[in-house]
Amino acid sequence: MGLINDNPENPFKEAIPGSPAFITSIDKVVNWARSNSLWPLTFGTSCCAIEVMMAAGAAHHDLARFGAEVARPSPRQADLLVIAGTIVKRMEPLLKTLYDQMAEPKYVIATGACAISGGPFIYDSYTTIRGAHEVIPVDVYVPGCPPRPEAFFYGLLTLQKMIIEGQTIAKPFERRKPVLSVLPPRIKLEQIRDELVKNLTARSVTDLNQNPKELGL
Amino acid sequence: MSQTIESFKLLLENAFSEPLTYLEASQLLTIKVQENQLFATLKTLKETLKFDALIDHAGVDWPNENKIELIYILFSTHHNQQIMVSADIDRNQPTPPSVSSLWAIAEWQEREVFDLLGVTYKNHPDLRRLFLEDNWVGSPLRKDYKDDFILERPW
Amino acid sequence: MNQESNMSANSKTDQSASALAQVPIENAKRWPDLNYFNKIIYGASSLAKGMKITFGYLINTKTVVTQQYPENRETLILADRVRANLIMKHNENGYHDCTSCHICEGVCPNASIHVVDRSEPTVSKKELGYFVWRLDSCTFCNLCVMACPFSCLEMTGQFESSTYDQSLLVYNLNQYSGATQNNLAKLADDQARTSAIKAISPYEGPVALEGYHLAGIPKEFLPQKSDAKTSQAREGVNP
Amino acid sequence: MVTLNDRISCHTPNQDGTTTQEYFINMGPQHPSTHGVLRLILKMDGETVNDIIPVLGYIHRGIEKKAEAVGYRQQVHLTDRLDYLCALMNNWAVSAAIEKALNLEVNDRIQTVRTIIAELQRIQSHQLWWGVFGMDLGAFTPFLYGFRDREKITEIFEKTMGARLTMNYFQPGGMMYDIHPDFVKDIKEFIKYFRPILKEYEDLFSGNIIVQERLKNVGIIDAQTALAYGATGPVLRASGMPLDLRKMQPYGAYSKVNFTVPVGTVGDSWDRYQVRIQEMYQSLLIIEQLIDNIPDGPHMTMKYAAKIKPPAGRYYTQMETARGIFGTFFVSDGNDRPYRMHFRTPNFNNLWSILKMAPGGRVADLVAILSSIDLVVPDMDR
Amino acid sequence: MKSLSFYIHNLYQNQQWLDFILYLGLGLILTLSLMSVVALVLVYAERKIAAHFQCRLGPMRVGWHGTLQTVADALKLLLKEDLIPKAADRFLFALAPFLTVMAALLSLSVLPFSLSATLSNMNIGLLFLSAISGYGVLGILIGGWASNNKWSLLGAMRAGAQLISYELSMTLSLLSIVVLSGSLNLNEIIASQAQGWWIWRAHLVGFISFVIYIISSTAETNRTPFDMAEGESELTAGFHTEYSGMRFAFFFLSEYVNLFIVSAIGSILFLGGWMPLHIGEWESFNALMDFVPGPIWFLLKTGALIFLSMWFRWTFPRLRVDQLMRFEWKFLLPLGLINLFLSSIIALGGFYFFP
Repeated sequence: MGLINDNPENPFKEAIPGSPAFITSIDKVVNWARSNSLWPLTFGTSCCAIEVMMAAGAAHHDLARFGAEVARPSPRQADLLVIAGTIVKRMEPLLKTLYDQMAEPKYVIATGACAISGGPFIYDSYTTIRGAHEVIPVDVYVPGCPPRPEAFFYGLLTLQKMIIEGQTIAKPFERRKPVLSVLPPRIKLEQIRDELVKNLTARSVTDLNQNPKELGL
Repeated sequence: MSQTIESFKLLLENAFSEPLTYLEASQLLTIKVQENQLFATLKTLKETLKFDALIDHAGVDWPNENKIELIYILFSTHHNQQIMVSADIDRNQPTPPSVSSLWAIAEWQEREVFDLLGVTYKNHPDLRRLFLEDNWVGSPLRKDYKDDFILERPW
Repeated sequence: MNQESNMSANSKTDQSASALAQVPIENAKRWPDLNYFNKIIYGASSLAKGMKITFGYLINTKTVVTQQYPENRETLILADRVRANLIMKHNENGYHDCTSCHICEGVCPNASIHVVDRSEPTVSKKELGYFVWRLDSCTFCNLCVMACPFSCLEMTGQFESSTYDQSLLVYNLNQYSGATQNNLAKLADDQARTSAIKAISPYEGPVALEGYHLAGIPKEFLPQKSDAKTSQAREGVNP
Repeated sequence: MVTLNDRISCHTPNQDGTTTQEYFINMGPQHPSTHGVLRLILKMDGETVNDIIPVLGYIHRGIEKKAEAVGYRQQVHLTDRLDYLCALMNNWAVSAAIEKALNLEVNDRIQTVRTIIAELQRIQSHQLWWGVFGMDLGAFTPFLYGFRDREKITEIFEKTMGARLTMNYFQPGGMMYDIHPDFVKDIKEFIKYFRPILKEYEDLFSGNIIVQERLKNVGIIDAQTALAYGATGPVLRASGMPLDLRKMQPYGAYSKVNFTVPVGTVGDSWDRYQVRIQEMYQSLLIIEQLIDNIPDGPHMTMKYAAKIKPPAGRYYTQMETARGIFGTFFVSDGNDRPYRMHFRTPNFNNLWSILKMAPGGRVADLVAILSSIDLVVPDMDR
Repeated sequence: MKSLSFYIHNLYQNQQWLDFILYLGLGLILTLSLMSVVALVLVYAERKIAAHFQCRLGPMRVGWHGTLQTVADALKLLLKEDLIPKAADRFLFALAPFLTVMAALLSLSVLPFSLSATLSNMNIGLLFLSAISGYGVLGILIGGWASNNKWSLLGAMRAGAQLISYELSMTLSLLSIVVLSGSLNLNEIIASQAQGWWIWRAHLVGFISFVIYIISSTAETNRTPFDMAEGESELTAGFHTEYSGMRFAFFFLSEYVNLFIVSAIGSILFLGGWMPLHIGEWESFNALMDFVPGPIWFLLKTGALIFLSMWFRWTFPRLRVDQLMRFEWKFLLPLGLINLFLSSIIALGGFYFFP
């Protein structure tokens, strides 16, 4: 699998749910601006924050290349919420508040095992929330414990792809995920096309006004 | 640099009027004390034997013996010696004395034990839950703690 | 905040006989407190010193250490022990060595590995059905790789696994259900071998696409094999 | 005895007898200078911080409960997630505790390599602290320089251990892998590279008049108070008490090497800063003494598949990490899982001395003090 | 282009309304576009320069070497949702960013880019500038107060105290140049430097007031080491904690326009503005320097001062709020007063080079 951005002729481009004229030319400009100016919120709960927020922003990897080094300490000005670390019961309402305080359009990346599924603390822990998607809608999952900075960059590219292909200013609260255009390693399109399309079409439209739990995410 | 264990034991026994009970099944030198002797023993250890640091304080739940074991790990920078004090308290009404007047750090270490094991210390200045919300029910580190939220490992 | 303190003297009291006195110490360096005019001169020179250092980095472009990840993907070489993705080793003919012994399942700290036996083994007594690995909860502790008695697991450096959907992070690692390569070698010909195994896809299996429910609450989604510990008080014997 | 009710009263009389209305302000859990999800409720009078009420638990994951459910070998990977900046030292502390419980002597090679790696990690942790310290004081550049040099150690670690942050490398009975063939060469190169850089750190940041003004005579605490408030590690040593377990209860290969323990003379933020800087020099010295003569021997003395069952009893082992004493207390009932596992974490105990350091200072002082204590919040909450 | 007063005079005399409106409209458009271009370029420059101070590359992926990065940022900020907290004072909350931007806009209109390219050649230009720069803090104060957030209020109060204090020493350093040049008109001040720039021509006095000006202008623009009002690690985001979208963009923009303005004033007063590098009676050297047109000189000098400010920002840590005040009242202000006294003596006696 090549890099997301290096693959313009993706055979599954129309796999984004919706009409072919989903993206207009105004959308292209807007999405270009939005995808290239993802200012993250300075927020990290545990180990992943070191790798994803700090080491990725540091000189050796340099998040600034993506234009994402303007880390905003205030959620009002941030576009990107990187959930870097475990979310526990006590943090749950605060995470929800942080998300609500962010101005639209806002994007969420869950990095690391803890934020995706609870990681080491899925079982036998009395406080750990099993995945940040139980609290707020998550756009991109970056697995790793913690993910390398490069893996986070790949997640960022994945998110950029979603913004470029899946958003329109006509429907600002709707987000469409080009599920099939980013596949995990070792997975071939043919292998999962049939079983995925029917499962994921319904799931890929995230209505942000809706409680994520109701969607069965 | 430091005395041997034997000479230190001698020093220890001289400081107390009553004979000490040692706990054998322990790696550190461990004194076993009754609940009513706990504060006095720790006070002597601090003031006479210069155990100036309360390194750690924890509790162990023993449900089938109906008791909670309190562990105090003390360190003396003067003697470069470490000692563990173990005290068994009643599990249903755990009301040991607070030692926060001896070591300030005990205030928060005891709050942690209160939070996770439900031990209510007497004379504690500010006994609140430390890690969990105030409306939390139960003490998670007790062995019979039940919580629907906890998932058991499936295999 | 200008409280004068002589506690360095305090802290040294009655340490003469203590064990601390024998630790070789060095005092932390302290710049002297300066008067008004010296402070101005010292201050200006210290600021200039700092500016000199940063300017040196600005003009010397060789000091830039940035590696440009998406652009350098072709030349990016990771250390060979990097752990980012678990694979099951298959030899050049596509056979694996897994005997379905469940040791990796046991050492996995958070049950990220689930080994499912084949319900009707054909060659050996026990055969691997599905080797389910949850990338979404794996902590890459490497214990499964170290514990595998047949070293058929391996951690690779493939880190590009971001997805839009959590359920895409649950894989089957084995490419076929069936016996190990040694046991298959005992069979007569390729045709017999092919009939003894069943090819499966990475998403097939008892938990395909529903990895979330492994961690989720509904118990009916859990595999039947679950002999979960009852939540009774653990009987400890006080030593 | 000052209770919470007294502390939340907003009318502390001033020194001249007048009363001004104090107000509360909430710092954290999402605040750039609390380094994670620590929450501090500040009682302020204008810009002056009069009282601090720390609120913990925003990352309390119940590691001690989780530890009771997994075997002894799996404890090691949990300690990676406590103080992730000293992950290897935590690994070592737990592995050593289990080895002691099993009465297992590990060979000299393992001890020497563990010591070298622990000191390397101490440098790495202090580098990160230095960078973040600069950022908290408002200078962004030290953060980048600190991380640039930290990355060099991270690369050495990655070659040998395969992970960058949560290594899970030291195992009960040895190490997961043998050291990488390049290990010795890389470390020597790093030492050669890092000494002049340390000098540069001092020119850029330590000597800076603004840093001096910000740190000197701020947040003073004396040694006995700090010890009573649970502080260990550099925080305590900055107050003048040379409590360093590497010297007082030598473990690993520390008894074979010569080094000194930097201690402060005043106990202010500056001393806490300078003690760490000098500790980096000492760590370089220790590594230099050990790197040339790593003894031969196997890197692992136990089988992975074997279940570890220490004899029943109570065990306590402690070690000096970059932030203070990390202790492992566990009770075994002869089973393959610990009956009770408790970690004495340095950050939880270090935090409380801010109650003595910060009141009376400004918000900016509080930020500097917090940073000079060098807190890692997940280690605090466990 | 003729001066504003001339036009207003004509307005009454000749009824040239159309001309006047055309002039106003053109001026507004020019200033606005200049403002946005300045902000876009400066933000990009700052990010790139900061990156290279820190051994990294900075924006690389949007356009050639990230040149379109700030365009994307601006576009995104304009289209971002605009939140007003429920408890905020809605009117003042909305007003504050405009006040700040207005201050920057007004200052920009009097800057002489060359002898002819001056939008409004006021004869009290310097007084106008210092008056306007004092008014810019109003936006910050109102914004911090209206947000109904304690951190914002703290930041705004800090900004208020800081800006009022540093305004003093800034004005003192400007005054010494006014004394030396004998005019408040910016073009005349520049013309007075035909023999050489004030920074070196008036012995040490010019240099000292340059240093005072640089320090206090860094404080005026709220940049490290004086970024009390924002102080990320202390006050979350300071006075604009609650601002998002376009309103935040206005604060962001005015910060960089202010940086440009104070650097431009610095270059006008101390480095001769559009005046090429002239040294006394060296006719041939002066003639050589005159080949480079005035606006380029002006932008180069301004750019150098902006770079200096960025250099400060990416090298120094932040001062504490009381140290900031002590530095101003105990060091800068006395120094400024002494300097003003000395400059009066020099101006009276004509003791400077090439009188």
